[in-house]
Amino acid sequence: MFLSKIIGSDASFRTKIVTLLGLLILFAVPLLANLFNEPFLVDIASRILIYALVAVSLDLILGYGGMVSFGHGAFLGLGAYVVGILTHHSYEGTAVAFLPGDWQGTTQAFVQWPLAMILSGLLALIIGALSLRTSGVYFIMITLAFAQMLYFFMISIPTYGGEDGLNIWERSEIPLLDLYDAKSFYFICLVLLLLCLWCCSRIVKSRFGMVLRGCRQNEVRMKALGYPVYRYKLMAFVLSGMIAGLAGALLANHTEFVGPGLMHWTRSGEIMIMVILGGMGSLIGPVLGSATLLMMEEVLAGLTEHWMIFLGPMLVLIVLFARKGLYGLLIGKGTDNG
Amino acid sequence: MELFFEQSLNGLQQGVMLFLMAAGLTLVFGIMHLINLAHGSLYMIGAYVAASVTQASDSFTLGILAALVAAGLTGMLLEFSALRRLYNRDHLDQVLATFGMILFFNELVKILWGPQALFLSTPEFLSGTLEFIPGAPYPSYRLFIIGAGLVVALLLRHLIIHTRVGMLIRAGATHREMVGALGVNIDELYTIVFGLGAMLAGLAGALAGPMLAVEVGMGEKILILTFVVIIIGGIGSVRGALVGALLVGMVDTYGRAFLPTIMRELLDPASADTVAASMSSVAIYVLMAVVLIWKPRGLFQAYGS
Amino acid sequence: MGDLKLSGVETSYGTSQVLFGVDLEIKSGEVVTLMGRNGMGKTTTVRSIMGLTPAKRGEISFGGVVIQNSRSHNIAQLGIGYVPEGRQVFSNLTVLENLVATAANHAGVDDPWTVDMVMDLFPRLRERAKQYARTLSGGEQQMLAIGRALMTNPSFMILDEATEGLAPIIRDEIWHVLEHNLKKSGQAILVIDKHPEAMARIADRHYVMEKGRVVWSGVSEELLANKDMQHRYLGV
Amino acid sequence: MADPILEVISLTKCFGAIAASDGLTFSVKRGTIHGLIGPNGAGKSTAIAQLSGELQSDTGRVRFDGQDVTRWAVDKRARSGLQRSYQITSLLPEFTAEDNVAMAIQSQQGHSFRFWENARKDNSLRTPSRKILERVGLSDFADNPAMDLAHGQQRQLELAMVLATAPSMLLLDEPMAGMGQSESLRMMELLRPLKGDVTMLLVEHDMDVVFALADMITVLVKGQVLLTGTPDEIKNHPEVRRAYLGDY
Amino acid sequence: AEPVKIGMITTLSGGGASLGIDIRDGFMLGLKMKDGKLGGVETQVIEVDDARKVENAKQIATRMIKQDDVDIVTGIVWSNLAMAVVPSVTRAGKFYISPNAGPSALAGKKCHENYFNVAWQNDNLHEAAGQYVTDKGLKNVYLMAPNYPAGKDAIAGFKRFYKGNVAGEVYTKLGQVDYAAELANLRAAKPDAVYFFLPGGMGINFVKQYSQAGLSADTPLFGPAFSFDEGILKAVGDAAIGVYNTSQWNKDIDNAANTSFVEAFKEAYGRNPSLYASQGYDAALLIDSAITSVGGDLSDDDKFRDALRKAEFDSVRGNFKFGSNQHPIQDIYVRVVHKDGDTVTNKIVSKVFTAHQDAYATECKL
Ligand SMILES: Nc1ncnc2c1ncn2[C@@H]1O[C@H](COP(=O)(O)OP(=O)(O)OP(=O)(O)O)[C@@H](O)[C@H]1O
Ligand SMILES: Nc1ncnc2c1ncn2[C@@H]1O[C@H](COP(=O)(O)OP(=O)(O)OP(=O)(O)O)[C@@H](O)[C@H]1O
Ligand SMILES: [Mg+2]
Ligand SMILES: [Mg+2]
Repeated sequence: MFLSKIIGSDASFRTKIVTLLGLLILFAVPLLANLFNEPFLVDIASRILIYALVAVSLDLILGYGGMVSFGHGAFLGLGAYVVGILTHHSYEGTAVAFLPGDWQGTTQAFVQWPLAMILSGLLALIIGALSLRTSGVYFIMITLAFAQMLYFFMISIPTYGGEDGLNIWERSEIPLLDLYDAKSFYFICLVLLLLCLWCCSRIVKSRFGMVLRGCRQNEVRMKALGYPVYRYKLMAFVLSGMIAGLAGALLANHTEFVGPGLMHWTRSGEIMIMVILGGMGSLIGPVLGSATLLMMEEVLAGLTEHWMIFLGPMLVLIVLFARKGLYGLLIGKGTDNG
Repeated sequence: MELFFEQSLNGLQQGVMLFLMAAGLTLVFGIMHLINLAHGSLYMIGAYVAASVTQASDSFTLGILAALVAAGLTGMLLEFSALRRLYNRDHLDQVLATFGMILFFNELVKILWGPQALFLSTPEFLSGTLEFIPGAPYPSYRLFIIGAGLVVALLLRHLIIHTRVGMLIRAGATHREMVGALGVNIDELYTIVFGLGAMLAGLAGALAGPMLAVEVGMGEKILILTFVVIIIGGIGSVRGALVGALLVGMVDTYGRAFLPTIMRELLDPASADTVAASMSSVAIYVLMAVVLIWKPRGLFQAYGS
Repeated sequence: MGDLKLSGVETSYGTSQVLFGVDLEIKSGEVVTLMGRNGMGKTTTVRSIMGLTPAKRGEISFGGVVIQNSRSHNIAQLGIGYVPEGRQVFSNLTVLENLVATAANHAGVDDPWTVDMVMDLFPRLRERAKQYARTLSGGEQQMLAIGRALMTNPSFMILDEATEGLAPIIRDEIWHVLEHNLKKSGQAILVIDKHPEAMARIADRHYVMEKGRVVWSGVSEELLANKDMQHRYLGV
Repeated sequence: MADPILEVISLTKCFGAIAASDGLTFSVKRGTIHGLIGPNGAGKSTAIAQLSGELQSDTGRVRFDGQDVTRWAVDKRARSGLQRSYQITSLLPEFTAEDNVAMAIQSQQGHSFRFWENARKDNSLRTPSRKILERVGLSDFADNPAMDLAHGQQRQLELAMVLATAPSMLLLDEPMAGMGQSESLRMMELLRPLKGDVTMLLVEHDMDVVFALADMITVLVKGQVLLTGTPDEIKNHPEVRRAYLGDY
Repeated sequence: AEPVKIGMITTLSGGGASLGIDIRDGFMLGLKMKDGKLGGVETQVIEVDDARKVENAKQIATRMIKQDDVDIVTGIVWSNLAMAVVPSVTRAGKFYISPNAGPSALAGKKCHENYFNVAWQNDNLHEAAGQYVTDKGLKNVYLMAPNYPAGKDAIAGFKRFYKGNVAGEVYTKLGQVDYAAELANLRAAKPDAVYFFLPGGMGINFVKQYSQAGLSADTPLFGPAFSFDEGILKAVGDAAIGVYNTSQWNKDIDNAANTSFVEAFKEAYGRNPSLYASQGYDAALLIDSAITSVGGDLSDDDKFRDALRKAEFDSVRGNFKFGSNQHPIQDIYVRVVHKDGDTVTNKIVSKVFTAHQDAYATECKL
């Protein structure tokens, strides 16, 4: 209460404070880890950032475009597989399968990561082009269907390990940087996340973003105004898929492993949960959501084997009492959709 | 040829089983506009209670009754304590809350019954087979399920189309507030409808018990399939749920039954097996995608739209 | 039979207050109108009476029972029938089902409305009895909404913009019904409408709202005579 | 000025056994206000939906501004200058009134694949939006979310949005429905000066409005054209009086 | 000496939790029998749930290595998790003792000097089944497994020792619940016997439905022990009676170590031990023996590794030693499910292999 007196109840002011505090914490993580002698903290934090990146990508289409993709794991997974497969071949010295020629993959991040983004974007283009014919719950389910198809495909093709997945024996290479160093890796994730947040926050305020948000509110009206709605939504879907692909590339490096589990619907569900938990249509919210969910898992799982019996009701309570997600709770108002 | 008949029967049976789940979900989802992921948990509760009670009392009938009561009560409790606050909220809030409930129930069941699967046997009089397709004895229990499912479908249809409660349920789908303003306690009605949906899930769980593993997480496996069914059928339509369920049952069964043979005609055996298996794994998802691309709102129009 | 009384009713949507102390009184058997320009709070007043948007302050009583904290089905059960703005018929029920789904005898009258009586009143509904309400034209939907409210046998009817979007000939028909059937059967009626002359013909007394307050009230002669008020508050 | 901007040629739409529009044929002259009236359920809204492209017609053709637009999608027709308003208010509920109008203006300024500049600070959108809101009398509510406006105000906003697209032809489905008399008057004052620049097809049950504004009126009954004529002809036509006007 | 730190990453929540719980309980029992001191050294077990997710497992492993500085990691149930975690553990110079998963890659090309498996190589039990079916003179066998690498390995392992004709080879969806379609096809193929590998709930479903379809009377069913474990038999009930399954352990194997293990387990947890529990228990004993052998001093990795290789402990399954790839060389039995009083349980029918080694050892360059 005292705090709110100082900073006032002005929502935009509180937004600034929260954002600043958040940034401060994010930059301080490696320091704190050193201070408390918990080097492992940096690894958890990196994973949080990576999931935050996917969650933000989902928020872009879910929170602003009203497209509830229940198959975002597909893009995450594909991005990860791109890194996994290229590294695999470069490590084994074999040619990339299903491709003409005998390119033996690479471990260069500047090839791997953009390729992960492009391929995920392409996948999003295909899935989006078909799925966007539907809307609402039907859209949720058709995206899920496509992701499941991909999941079962990856599980059954033996070339890349099937259900066993692929080990990544070498992390991606970036000149002058060592991705094996937890702190460098953390800062790469952080920079990419911040970059993505910045771009997305520009996008949602731009003309394109306004069209997207209009579509979420009343698509029929947007059509009648003359907007070829389908194209805008598809564009957003592809953008989102690309960001998710990038997150996948990072995740592959973080886990040093890729498997079809990334594409399973439960994973897509978790990403969605992060967005809703944090507060959709706010961009910052998904970051909070990712941090909260992963930390809760981390902390609760360390306390008891039956940790889910606490996590479950907590989620219910958050829904009931924090209407606009955690972000809304902090900011004291809803999303910035309006 | 008889193999084809037998497989068709299998498809029918699987479809009916799915319908039992889908009917409850489509009631709650299509009419109350509530996405209830915890529907699978109610199914699990039904199966667990049926297993325990059957074991303790040696009566499958008692087990089913207990499952109905347990699932119904749990459902009403959920509705009353939390879900009714979510009717006017975004679908996604409902997703998050009911996802939380899944976690809770899975863990609760594990604590109460242990992590290992439970045993539920077929009742004595249904444990044999019937050979009405010559050369292909068919489990009587599966026939029983087909019968039970069809009876439920008819009863449900009667309830929704011909009774006043059914009218009010449908009315609430479009103008919930108005039903209240005309003097009907819509909150109570919705609690009852939710309980009914929960009972259907419990029934499905109890009936599935003798055939399937009664284990933690059994609900989620069938939940997705159930959603596929009601999406294909068109949300909120009981008829759609039935048609969707049968379609999914048939496509899945035929895919698994005949794709390997067909693929072996086309490819070398080793890759034929893999390809056929992969194709039949995704058959229902392909079915759903095709249906939605062709008819973006499912096969049958929902009540509410 | 009961009198409806509102005193000092204040209502808000979220944080924005819309009603700032509304006082109304309607005796049983009276036909009263509520008029005013767009957005002045007429619908909100009615929603507060019905418990759909509960009043924050003030008192609403019906037949001596305080109802501002009751839930809307309880309010309706006291005998208030409601025809909402925008019709809101149950679109996936047939005409017949719309009529019977919520039917009741709330006022406990001796000869309650039956489907047949409603259909005698609106013969078009009889022709369309088996048709889904969503396929009805606007006018027929409006008749259905009125019939549906009658079937709850209220002692008090509220009609909010019951003639919006209707062809002139149908509008006349509905007013005719109000004037001749309902008034004669001794029902109290609160009508919200935008046609002062027509209202003056069918109603006894009139209230005019402006920015969430009642700013004028009087009988029909006074309404017709007061051109200045009509111009100020109704924009005629 | 006398050439038809819109020609409707035996347009038909059936819902099962109901023919909502049944061989509809009429044309609208450029720059005029053309009234479309008829009893409830005559097929007016259906006709509007067919003209705007939201409903696919079973048979028949629509020519707009010299082009056959029968097969065009909604957004394409809208961009070519054929705009509509809705009988049931249809807005972008979470946007402010000003945003709503700005979206309408933006739709006219070429494509919106512009990802970077802040659209809310774009004066080429904001200045005209403010002006239009002022014209319809919603200046005070410019920053209110559309969903918080009263019914009548939402109707005004609806019209503001359509005007903002600078259409060459407007399909107005009961623009005055739910408006009080003063608001109706104001709308009429808004629409009248547009005559000449903007052609309007006006569906409306408020006969004061129709007779005051329309140059020509087409009467629909059961999906078919009963007759087309000047307001005076319509007013006194016995069949129209019987089917529609009553004692008006 | 400094306490020994052991990281136990296993599945305690969600699907498949019962396996992880058994492994954990077996291991803890072993520890308890040594009074909480493996090899006489104070032992600390850090136990974390991986929820059967690769990433979680990986992250837990990283934390154990970086932060907790454990000496030994163990506990993983699933092959895909093991594939992801084991290399990073061994690369960090820690030891990994597998109490269950034994994927072929880790037994062959990717074997590592710090990786020991005390359970099996995944193919072992399937190979034994192939051998047993051949010995029995069954000439026309129908094969079934899920469509994923472990399923294909299983069928390949079976075929490695099976000499007859394959009546049909079917790969089903992972996590499938209903097998009516497959059963109808199976019946139509008229095989002499059926061999299936369907782990977890899939197996329960299959066996129940197999029996309901009236197939068990004419067509004998064979499977690996996974589907006929104590816990699962409880869920399957009478439907499983008469099924043959291959295993390297059973609670009636007659040796002192086993008897005391079974007794102690029942005493401690009030249920019969499972295969997985026995493996967890053996893992604890193996570690105990090695620490004893190096006198509680884990500072010299080479010495400790040599001590592990010797496997000088009394395995509950009797004969046990490590092959060149540090996977077990052990006896494999065939068991039959029968009814003992009121409980459905396994009893050993015969020994199929004596001192059997897996097929991948030759590929391992240790
Ligand atoms: N759901 C809502 N949320 C917030 N404000 C609302 C809401 N509904 C109405 N309002 C506001 O309340 C005020 C009164 O609205 P109300 O609907 O009661 O007016 P009315 O007199 O019925 O007008 P009309 O003649 O247009 O129907 C308006 O200013 C409107 O902006
Ligand atoms: N989807 C539909 N299915 C069946 N009938 C329909 C459908 N849509 C419209 N109709 C019918 O078509 C006819 C024309 O409807 P329309 O809405 O065009 O009437 P209208 O002239 O606009 O009436 P109003 O003045 O009441 O708005 C009506 O009888 C209506 O019931
Ligand atoms: Mg109103
Ligand atoms: Mg209309």
